[in-house]
Amino acid sequence: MISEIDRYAGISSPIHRWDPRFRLISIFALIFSVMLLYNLQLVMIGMIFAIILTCISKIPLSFVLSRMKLVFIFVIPFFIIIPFTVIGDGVEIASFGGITLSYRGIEYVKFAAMIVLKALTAVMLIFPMVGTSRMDITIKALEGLHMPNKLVQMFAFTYRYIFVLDDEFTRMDRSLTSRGFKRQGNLYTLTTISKAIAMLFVNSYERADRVFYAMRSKGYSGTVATLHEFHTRWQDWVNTAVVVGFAVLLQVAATSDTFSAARGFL
Amino acid sequence: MVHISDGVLDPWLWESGWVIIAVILAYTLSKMKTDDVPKLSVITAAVFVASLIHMQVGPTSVHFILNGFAGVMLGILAFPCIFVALVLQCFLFGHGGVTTIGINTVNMGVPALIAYLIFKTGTKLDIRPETKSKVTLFGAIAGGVGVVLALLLLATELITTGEAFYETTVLVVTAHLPIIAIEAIFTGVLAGFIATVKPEMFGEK
Amino acid sequence: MTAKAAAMGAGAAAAIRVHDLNYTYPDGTAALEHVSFEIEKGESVALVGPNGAGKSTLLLHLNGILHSKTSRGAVEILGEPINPKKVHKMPKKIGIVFQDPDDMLFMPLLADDVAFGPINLGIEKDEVKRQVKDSLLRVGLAGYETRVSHHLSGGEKKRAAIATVLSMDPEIIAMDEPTANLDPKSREELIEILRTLKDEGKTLIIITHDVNAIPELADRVIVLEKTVIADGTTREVFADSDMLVAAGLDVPTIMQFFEVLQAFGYPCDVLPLSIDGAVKNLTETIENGSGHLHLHIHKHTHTEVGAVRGKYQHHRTAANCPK
Amino acid sequence: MTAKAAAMGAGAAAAIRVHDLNYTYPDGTAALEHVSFEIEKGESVALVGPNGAGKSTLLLHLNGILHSKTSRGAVEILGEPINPKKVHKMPKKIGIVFQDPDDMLFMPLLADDVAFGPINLGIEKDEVKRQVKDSLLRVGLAGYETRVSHHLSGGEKKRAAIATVLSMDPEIIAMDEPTANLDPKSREELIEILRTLKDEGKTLIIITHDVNAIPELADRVIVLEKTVIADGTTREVFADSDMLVAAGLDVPTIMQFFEVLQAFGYPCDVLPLSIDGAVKNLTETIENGSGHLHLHIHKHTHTEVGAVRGKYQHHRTAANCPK
Ligand SMILES: Nc1ncnc2c1ncn2[C@@H]1O[C@H](COP(=O)(O)OP(=O)(O)OP(=O)(O)O)[C@@H](O)[C@H]1O
Ligand SMILES: Nc1ncnc2c1ncn2[C@@H]1O[C@H](COP(=O)(O)OP(=O)(O)OP(=O)(O)O)[C@@H](O)[C@H]1O
Ligand SMILES: [Mg+2]
Ligand SMILES: [Mg+2]
Repeated sequence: MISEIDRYAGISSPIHRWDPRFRLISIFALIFSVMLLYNLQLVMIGMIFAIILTCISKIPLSFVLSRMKLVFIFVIPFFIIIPFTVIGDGVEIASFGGITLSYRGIEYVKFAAMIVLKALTAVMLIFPMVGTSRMDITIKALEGLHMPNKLVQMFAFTYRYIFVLDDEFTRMDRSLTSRGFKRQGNLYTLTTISKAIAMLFVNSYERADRVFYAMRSKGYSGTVATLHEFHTRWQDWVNTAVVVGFAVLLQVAATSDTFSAARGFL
Repeated sequence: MVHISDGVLDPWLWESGWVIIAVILAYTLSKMKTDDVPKLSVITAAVFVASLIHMQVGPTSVHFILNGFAGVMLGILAFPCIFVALVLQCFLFGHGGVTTIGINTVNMGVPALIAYLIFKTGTKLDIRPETKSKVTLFGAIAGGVGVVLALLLLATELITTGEAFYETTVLVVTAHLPIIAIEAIFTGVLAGFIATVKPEMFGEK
Repeated sequence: MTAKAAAMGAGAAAAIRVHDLNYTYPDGTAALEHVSFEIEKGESVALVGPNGAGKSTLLLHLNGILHSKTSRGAVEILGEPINPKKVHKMPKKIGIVFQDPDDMLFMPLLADDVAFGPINLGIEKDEVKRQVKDSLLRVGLAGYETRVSHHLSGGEKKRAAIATVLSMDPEIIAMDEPTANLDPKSREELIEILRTLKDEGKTLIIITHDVNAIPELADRVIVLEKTVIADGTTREVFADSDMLVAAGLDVPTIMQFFEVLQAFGYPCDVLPLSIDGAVKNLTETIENGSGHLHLHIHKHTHTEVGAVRGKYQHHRTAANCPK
Repeated sequence: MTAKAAAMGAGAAAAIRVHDLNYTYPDGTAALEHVSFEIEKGESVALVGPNGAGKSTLLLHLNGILHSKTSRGAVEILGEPINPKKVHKMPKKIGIVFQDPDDMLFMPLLADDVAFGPINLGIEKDEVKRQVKDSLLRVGLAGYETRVSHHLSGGEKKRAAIATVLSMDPEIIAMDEPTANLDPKSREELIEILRTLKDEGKTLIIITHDVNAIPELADRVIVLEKTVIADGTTREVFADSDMLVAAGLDVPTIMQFFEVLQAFGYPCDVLPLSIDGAVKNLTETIENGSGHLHLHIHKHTHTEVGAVRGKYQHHRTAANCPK
């Protein structure tokens, strides 16, 4: 059930070889930079850069697109609704039950397009950011970036037990099905599933105890360290300079007059 | 969970989201005992897994939000739990957004905390129904309130961003109305179940 | 391949007919390949195989919970091909007891767990109550209706899990490692419950690693290792110890010991499988030997014993084993 | 009470000394009552008892994870009373392998799990790496460093869990049902691993329901049912079959069978516990009988066989059992 973003962590590409700590920070900065933009052309440039990064990472496009499909469903309503529904004057097209459809013109189409493009860019950049090394390495990189140790531990353990508990729920769900249960849109289904989830919580609470005992008996006293070591090479700095440089450039461009900010329309 | 994607909100909103969550996380992490870490992680994993479970309601498929429940179970520690779950959801599925993790955590966590307070106060009240029904009742209220408040926060943020989102907001909120009821029933059943089977789960923090 | 499908009548509808079943998990693990077998009504079959052989995977195909494009039509239950859309209609025909009872018990009270299946089948309330009571009685948990399932002991949970399936009164019952993790007494009690079911004429499929329990429970053994590598009566399958050992399996202790006895001159063609079988075998052998039986050490006894013992010492041949 | 604490030297520090240990879970379940025993260095002890006897609970007391006011000073490891505040210092002395390997493999990578203990003990990195490699090799998982735990099979997980404890090189190793759910081959490989540890002089405590494995693994058996109801050498404890059966336990199959053989006139005082023991016993008996051995049916053979068999049929006497 849990699809793994790090399915293609094993292949080799310049992005894969990039020190995960630098990679996380750089692409994170890039995402921030694009999200701060309010100019359609610049957002498109950002998007193109994201596509290039994804291509360099050699993660199959089909995999990326299958994920983006989901996001598309989330943000596409903005694209459809905004150009038509903004209150105020415009060409009224239709109205039902208090909601007036009025066409406000091309500027709003552009604005909506910008929102959708930004969201897609962010999602696309997640692939080169965390899809190019195994999740456990990514979590270790968070530690390398001096995220508090408790939080890093929470990421590591949570990530591990997601799979265990997911299996547990899958088995429970199968046992329900094999006893004639069928999910429907009614109260019985809701309470039954609620009870199954409640059982999952009770079981995981008890498992939490056992895991803690196991950790204690292996000498756990609050912090976790691993053997993994990150090695920084000059190439990492170059990659970082390119990506962060691009992120800064976008911001510089945004302040110049050439790219007018679209925010004024709101 | 109710997510806001990247690129929708006004930057100052999601920027302040990060600031608020950084402060709260720093506080809760300092309050949190190291012994709590494994326990909290496994429960976070359970919250994560439970929030992936879909239920068909009418034409749409909804999933549980669980912030009210996380609050009831964890109190203030629901913040790191929600934060970790949201980051993993974003990384693993691309749900929500990257820049909006902060504000999304606030949107879930603040209602969770209030749900916790309601539940705590409610179950202490000396009213007639026996313990289990009382726990179920206030569990349901906490679950419902968790979603209502999360929606309110979300709506406020969208509308603050711009009037262009007014209709979208109405739509999002309307679409989530049935979820309030679903989540209330769900949290009520969960709380009642735990009160019967493992009451000590409410005992700690 | 000692497979033997001869004993099966091709005419009447078999309880279970699996024909060329293949299954690959989404992550690419090929769990089942060309699995075919038939089980008649009333048979009681042990399904054995090493860890990861695909036994549990096969079980989930028997009522359509797991299915894939290639599995369409590959499984027939009581003469009808499985329709994966109608899994929830299957429990009347086949009930599955999962390995971990915690996966099956998810209600606060045991009675609710046992009533879950019948309620889904749309049976009316009074009848459900009767069946709950009856099922609990049959697994030796009479009066446990209002106990909290979660607080039962390991052995009680196993029995409760069986009760949740019995309450739907399925014609076929399939179980995944029913005796695992039980103490000897609970294990024997469970074996007794299964034997009662067998005597009542239910068709049973029992997955197990507990070879010493098989002779008491099953008339037939199917050995699975991705595909069916042996299928025959319990005696036939256990007779082929080379195949079993190659598949990482074992024969019952008593049978191994009688092979040793043969080296000491014990005359027997058919090795007994259980202590009770051994008693019968001993009695017959002695009676045929006019009241006496001689064991002795001859020239080859020790080499033979060595050979027999060596056969079952997996670790001596295991490549990845220390030392 | 067939307890036997005689064999123990009172002078040198015992590996484990438990004296009047009591434990009640917060919900009121009394799990342990007046438990006392001592285990010498280098001993290998099987801890048996029915489901819910408190075996796992006892294990958790051995390094101080579970403790209560009444347990203060009740457990001494290598001569020192346990300090519950210093549980994280214990792994050098005693390593515990939990029953469910998923509870022990909590890190994303197998190598991290195996390195977890040594790193906590403050061992330096190169040495840790060496120990990780070495421990994986010893359990037959060489080269598995970068595998992800949730993709391992059940048997591999069990072995990995043992490796995570071996890497800390504790003097005492305690394991909770190491052979449960394994196929016969993996079970034998695991038994071999445990035997190697035993030969290396480690002190072992093994909780198990698998009575047939005990003769191969343990010199001594402690029977627990809330309190210690028997304690002695493997042979002594198994000799008291009435006590074992009353506690819901069993003796090894071979031993049961030799009791049957006695009814057929087999002369032996000391019943063998395993097939290998049986071979030795047979050889000796035949050699003492000048190369021959007679078995026969006498007047009482069948009544005796009936009595012997009846002894082990728990279900016939179990009150809450069907039929
Ligand atoms: N959900 C899953 N996803 C991917 N592979 C799986 C999944 N479940 C099982 N497998 C793999 O499929 C194969 C068959 O697994 P299965 O659980 O059917 O074995 P089994 O015979 O029941 O083993 P055991 O005796 O250990 O219970 C194994 O290699 C296993 O690792
Ligand atoms: N966390 C807990 N809270 C309350 N009671 C418990 C808890 N854990 C175990 N018990 C109870 O304590 C008793 C001893 O349990 P324990 O797990 O030690 O038994 P065991 O001998 O290991 O059994 P098994 O062979 O089934 O593993 C049982 O009655 C059990 O129900
Ligand atoms: Mg299985
Ligand atoms: Mg136990």
